[in-house]
Amino acid sequence: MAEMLEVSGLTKRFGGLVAVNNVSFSVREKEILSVIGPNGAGKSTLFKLISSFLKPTTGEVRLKGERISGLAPHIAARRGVVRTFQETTIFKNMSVRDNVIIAHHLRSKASLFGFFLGTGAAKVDEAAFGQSADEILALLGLSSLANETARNLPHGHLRALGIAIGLATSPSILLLDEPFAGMNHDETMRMVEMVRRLRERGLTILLVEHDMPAVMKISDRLVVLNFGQKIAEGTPSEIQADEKVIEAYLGSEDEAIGL
Amino acid sequence: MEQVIANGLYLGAQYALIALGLTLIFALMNVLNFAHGQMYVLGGFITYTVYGQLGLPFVVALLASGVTLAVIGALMEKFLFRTVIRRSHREESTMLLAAATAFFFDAVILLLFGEKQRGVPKIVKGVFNDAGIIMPYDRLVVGALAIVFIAAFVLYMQYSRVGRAMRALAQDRVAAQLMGVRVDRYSMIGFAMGAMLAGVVGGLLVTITGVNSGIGGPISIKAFLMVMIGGAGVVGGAIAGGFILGMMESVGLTVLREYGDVTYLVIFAALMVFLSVRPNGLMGKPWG
Amino acid sequence: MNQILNFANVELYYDHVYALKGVSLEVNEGETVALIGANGAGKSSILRAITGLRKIRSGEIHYGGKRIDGAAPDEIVKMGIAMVPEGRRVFPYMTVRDNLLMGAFTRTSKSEIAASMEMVLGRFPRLKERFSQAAGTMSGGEQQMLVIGRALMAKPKLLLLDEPSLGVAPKLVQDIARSIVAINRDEKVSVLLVEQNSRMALRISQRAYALTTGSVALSGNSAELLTDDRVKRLYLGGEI
Amino acid sequence: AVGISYAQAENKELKIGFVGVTSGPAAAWGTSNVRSMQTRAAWINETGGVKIGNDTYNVDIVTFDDQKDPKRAIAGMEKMAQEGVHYVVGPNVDDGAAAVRPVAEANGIIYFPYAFPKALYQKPASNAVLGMIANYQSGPAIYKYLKENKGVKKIAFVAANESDPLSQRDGGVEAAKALGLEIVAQNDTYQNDTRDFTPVLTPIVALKPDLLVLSGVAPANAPLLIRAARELGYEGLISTETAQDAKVLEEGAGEYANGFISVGGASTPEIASDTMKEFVTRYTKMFGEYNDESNTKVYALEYILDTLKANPAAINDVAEFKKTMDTFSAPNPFLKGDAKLGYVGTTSFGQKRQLSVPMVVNEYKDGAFQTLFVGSVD
Amino acid sequence: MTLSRNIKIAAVVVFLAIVFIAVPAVISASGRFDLYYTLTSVALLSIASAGVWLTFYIGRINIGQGAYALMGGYVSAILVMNHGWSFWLTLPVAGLFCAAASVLIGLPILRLRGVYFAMVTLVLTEVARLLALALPITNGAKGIVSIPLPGALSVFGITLIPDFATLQNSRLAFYLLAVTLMVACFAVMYRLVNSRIGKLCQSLQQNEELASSIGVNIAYLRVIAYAVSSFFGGVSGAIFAAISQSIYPSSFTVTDSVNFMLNCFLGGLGYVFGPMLGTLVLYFGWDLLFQTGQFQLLIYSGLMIVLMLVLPNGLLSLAEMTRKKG
Ligand SMILES: Nc1ncnc2c1ncn2[C@@H]1O[C@H](COP(=O)(O)OP(=O)(O)OP(=O)(O)O)[C@@H](O)[C@H]1O
Ligand SMILES: Nc1ncnc2c1ncn2[C@@H]1O[C@H](COP(=O)(O)OP(=O)(O)OP(=O)(O)O)[C@@H](O)[C@H]1O
Ligand SMILES: CC(C)C[C@H](N)C(=O)O
Ligand SMILES: [Mg+2]
Ligand SMILES: [Mg+2]
Repeated sequence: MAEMLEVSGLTKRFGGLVAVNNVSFSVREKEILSVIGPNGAGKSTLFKLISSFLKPTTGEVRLKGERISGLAPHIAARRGVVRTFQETTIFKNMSVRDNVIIAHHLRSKASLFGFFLGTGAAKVDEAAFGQSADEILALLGLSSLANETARNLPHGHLRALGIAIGLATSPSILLLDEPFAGMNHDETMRMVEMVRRLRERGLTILLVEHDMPAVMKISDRLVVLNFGQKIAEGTPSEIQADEKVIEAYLGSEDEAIGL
Repeated sequence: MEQVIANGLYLGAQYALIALGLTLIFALMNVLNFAHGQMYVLGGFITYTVYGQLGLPFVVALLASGVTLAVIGALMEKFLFRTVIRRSHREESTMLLAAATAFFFDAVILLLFGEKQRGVPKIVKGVFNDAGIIMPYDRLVVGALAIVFIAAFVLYMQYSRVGRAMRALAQDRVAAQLMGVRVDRYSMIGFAMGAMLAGVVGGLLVTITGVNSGIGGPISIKAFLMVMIGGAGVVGGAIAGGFILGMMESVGLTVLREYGDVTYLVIFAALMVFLSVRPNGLMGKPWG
Repeated sequence: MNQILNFANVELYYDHVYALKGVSLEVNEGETVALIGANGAGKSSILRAITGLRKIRSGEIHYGGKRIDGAAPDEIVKMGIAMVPEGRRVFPYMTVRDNLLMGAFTRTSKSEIAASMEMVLGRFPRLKERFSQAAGTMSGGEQQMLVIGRALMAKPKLLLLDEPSLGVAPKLVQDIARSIVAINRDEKVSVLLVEQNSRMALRISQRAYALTTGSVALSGNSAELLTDDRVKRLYLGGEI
Repeated sequence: AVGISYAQAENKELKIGFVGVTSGPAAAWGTSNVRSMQTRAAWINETGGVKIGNDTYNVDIVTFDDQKDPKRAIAGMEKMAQEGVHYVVGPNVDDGAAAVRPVAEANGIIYFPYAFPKALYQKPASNAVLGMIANYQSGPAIYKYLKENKGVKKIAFVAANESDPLSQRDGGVEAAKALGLEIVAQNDTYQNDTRDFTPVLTPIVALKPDLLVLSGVAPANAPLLIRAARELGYEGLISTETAQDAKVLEEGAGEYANGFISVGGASTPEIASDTMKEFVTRYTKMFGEYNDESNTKVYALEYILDTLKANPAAINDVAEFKKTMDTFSAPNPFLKGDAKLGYVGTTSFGQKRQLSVPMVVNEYKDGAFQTLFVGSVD
Repeated sequence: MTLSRNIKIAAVVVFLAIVFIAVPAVISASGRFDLYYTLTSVALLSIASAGVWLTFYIGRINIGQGAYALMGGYVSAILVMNHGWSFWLTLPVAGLFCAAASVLIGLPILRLRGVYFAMVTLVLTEVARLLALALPITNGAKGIVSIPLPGALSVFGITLIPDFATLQNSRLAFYLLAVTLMVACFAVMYRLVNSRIGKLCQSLQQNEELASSIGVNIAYLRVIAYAVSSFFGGVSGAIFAAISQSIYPSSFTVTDSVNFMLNCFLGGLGYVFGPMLGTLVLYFGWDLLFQTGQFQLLIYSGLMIVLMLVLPNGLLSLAEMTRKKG
């Protein structure tokens, strides 16, 4: 499998705090790679660095050999690196469907001026986006909510909508920050299925998640961060057995509380 | 130069006090109170009436200014802002309301107190003149009072139960509600306090700069500037902003006078550049 | 056993969205009750209705024998109900200390507040270490402890928790779960726990309700529900 | 409007307009205009109206607050045209006076601005008549007097950073130069929202001028500037070329204002006639408080009515008015003795486009003005 | 919101008929010629307000439109007076100049949000005034006066617009000019908002971070919107300079900037035609209250407060409210 994304020596400082410290790893094409680690370990920061929302202090990110770190976020998105947000980040006052339609922005062929004039290309885009949005909403089980104003959705559906928005950009790498948070088991498993299907369609997926059963089930490989540093990398079973990871993150099973 | 610095500090103290009330209301309600300057003017006229016209002691006048404005502020919150905030889709909508109340105050003040500049007898006579610094005693008194008020306010916000509740409210309304804070009541108290600060500082300064019905708008804008410099909704920011603006004016007017009418151009340009670099002012965060 | 909370036939709307369609449930004194269910089932809405954040359309809510629906949130809090809302909601620019003191906002006795503070800091030593730190700069798990501690500062008789495990690392979820058990046991606080982590919720509760789209689908003894087939299928995911 | 009219049914109505500023920081300027007009009109109406030609008219004052906005001023002038008004007092500031010019000229309106730019009064402009003495007229006289009588050698200017005061400052600087005075400060300005003038004046006072000129100072700011200068230890003279109000000076600066020199209409007891005194009484009764600026501002209405009396054809035709202006002369009711009303301005504007308001240079002393000297303009 | 196409077209036709035919007819029948200027002002101010509305639409509170109106006025005045340009040529140039200036100014300041952007633009208005006072080319405090009326505009020898100075009724000419531009301006705005660009602008308003994550070039879009907005400001300022035949540093001030903003609020931030209605009501309201003399401001502001309490989302939300009830 080819290397899709390469993270090398990535470091990010906030004042005195080193949120991400010299992290290197690579992601292969069509891989599902999860980044796990305690709260505040630097996972979201790492995602922001990869998607160019933050500029690294040192180090770089390469997409298919091309450097993408330090670009503007919308350029990174154009190259195919798109992230969803840890917080439920959506266009609150638009309908669910409009949220997804607007997210097709990158796919449109018409120019701004073309939109303004309402050229043929723009009309074709419009129709295509509407259709694609409906498909995506169906995929995520949001069809019945298509016309609801996004701000009224319950937490779990908001997360799904966040993913729908990410999908609509038709990225080549999708970075999902805690996509399963706030979903119950059943829903989580449906999402897991869906993410897998996305991968089968050719998407490469990077995932941050605290839901261990889901992570272990879905991931090809894992990278573990602690205090900004990579402390482990490997397959789910390797990681689950890793003493350092258990110590820092997983904790040992406690039957009394079901974990 | 000593004189210039002394002027700057004195100006800063009064500016900081003006900015405090504005920032308090902003922090609590996300309302940019365009009527702040008008409240200041009203405070000035009340002190003018009570102290200058009726001849009652200055302290009584100051108290009257503070209390009246507090009541007005409370009423404004309860009957105007609360309703509009609840019912409007975009929170900026309160700006129209705030501007309308500013016009309304302007009209009322003009009708009640006329168009003339008003002044009151000095509270302390004499001028301090030593070590290259000239400062009338009444300015020293007012400056000191301003600092006392600022300190009292900061301590109150930091350590009292009410102050803590207001800070909490500013940061997360729902969470504050879940702590048992009556958000309506405390918003009202906060608005009243902000208005009261405007009234008190108006009353204080009437002894030095007098008061007239037309200056409300310009004062509001000046107060906005200070708040922006320091960072909106932050007590420390308002204080810092006030002192910085005071010092910039004082120093600028001396250093740049050779170049003609450019002092404020420079100050404003500097502010624009500064905000471009620090988009949230000096300490921009919701509340400190 | 004394009923502390009785939630009877409650209906609740948002604009035109029907969130609760006649939900009934109760919490007994000293109990931990879990509330599980899918996204949008109305779990958070139940908690909002109890604390008065949302007015209900019909039905009745009694607490300690007194009817409380219609009362303002601050009054309800004063009666001894504390809630940890969805998504933590610390006061980010206030110190840990001030956050905790806010929890005791409705109380007046300085010495009792100090005693509660002792208790909370004893239970969550991490908070003691971070006593003067701004809450917003703490890690997610620490914040979660803080909001639980903050709720305890009110010395509540009934504690409502909305997804305390959300976004928290597994190890911390364990810590939080243990804390809930301990609080319930040691402080004699009744707990109503909303959780997506159903397995954990059923383990640490005595009774549970499962909600689907605005009404109660299942309820019963937690231990029994843990082995119930439907629950297993819907909320626990078979054998994981 | 407050204008109490004792209208007699048979009298016709003569509408005289006002377009100027009666709200905001400069409200004092326009308010003194409006109130002096309203007082005078009420007085005239009460005593049977004004006889112009064969008809007797009641004077009706139509006022418009332009809020110091030139765009509003245009609207005001349009409104006047609509109401059939041909004589309008105001606007009070440069930009407004310039902006209403097209409307006034297109609609046959003569207007009386209180703004000094010469272009308003020089050909080809012909519908504007300056309502008071301009600073470039009074300034030289004042500086000359002070140079000769008070030994002033060094002069400093300070002005608000706005069109009117800045233009006036430039005029003053020119006049002072012509007199051979040493100008020690001419670039110092302040924002119109300044309330504390100590920082503005600190560097100027340090230069120790003999005379500090407050160019185009608003009545609200004058006492503050005076007080700040004095408190900083300034010992020289202070003057301005605009009208001020004694009460405002007294409240705002107290005894610090003693010796402050300004220009007034006929305010001082030495020269005020009984008519002026009665005017003040009536004004005070009507509005509660007198404003000394009105001594200057009462003239415009008087001039309009007297000129119409002199040529009744002008009542609807400003061309007639203009014709009359060149030769017009009438007794000045507000001054003791046999002073005359007449149009002036030939030297400054090349045509008679200014009211001959007496140039009374005042000195403030303990709550009242005293005549320093009386000058005139041609 | 979904008016059928025919109703829409009918509404537009009716509106055009009112503006271009009925209003002049009524005015000449009633002899209320002062209304021309009032309506001209409304049209011009609503163009400037439309610009402000557009910046609201991308989530920025703009209290700086006065600066661009002033700038536009000066550009036109200077080109006419010092360089002998035709007014008709200066009109687009003034707009483009303002647009270009706004790109330079906007690049740094559009990063600001909320009250910070509001304040910086407020300061910008003041900076424009101070610059006009300080720069040599603007003739400083003395302003530029005696600007000639717009001359004739002819293309290939055909006179499209006659010389205003020769017209008997230049008020009507200015009125027609102003409303023509207003119609054009709002047509552009309507199209902008109802095309995909409108959705993009809304996405900026609601969440810039998310917008950029889906590939929207937020900096570019912001600047474009701001430039369009400033273009409108410049054009309206230039026409005002031509009407008053003069321009001063104080021709457009902070008060104007604030008023532009208030027009938008009053009409309704959610409606393209909000600024037009808002300007009409605010400007006309003030004018109507002319009769109340010294109580004018009191009543005016009092009514504004009441309106705000009743319709906090703007006048046009009334339509929505009645529809919901109906
Ligand atoms: N903009 C910022 N400025 C300062 N510090 C920051 C900033 N963003 C993140 N941090 C800090 O960097 C560290 C890493 O944060 P990050 O959000 O990446 O953690 P995380 O691994 O995603 O945690 P969680 O699992 O709780 O989401 C934290 O200590 C956080 O407080
Ligand atoms: N503010 C609101 N406005 C309109 N509808 C709302 C609002 N909040 C919630 N809803 C609706 O009410 C229903 C119940 O929501 P609630 O938040 O109680 O669900 P929940 O069970 O807590 O879900 P989750 O597990 O995702 O948090 C949902 O259908 C949701 O769309
Ligand atoms: C020249 C100006 C300062 C006078 C002022 N415009 C007035 O109306 O009195
Ligand atoms: Mg994270
Ligand atoms: Mg929920």
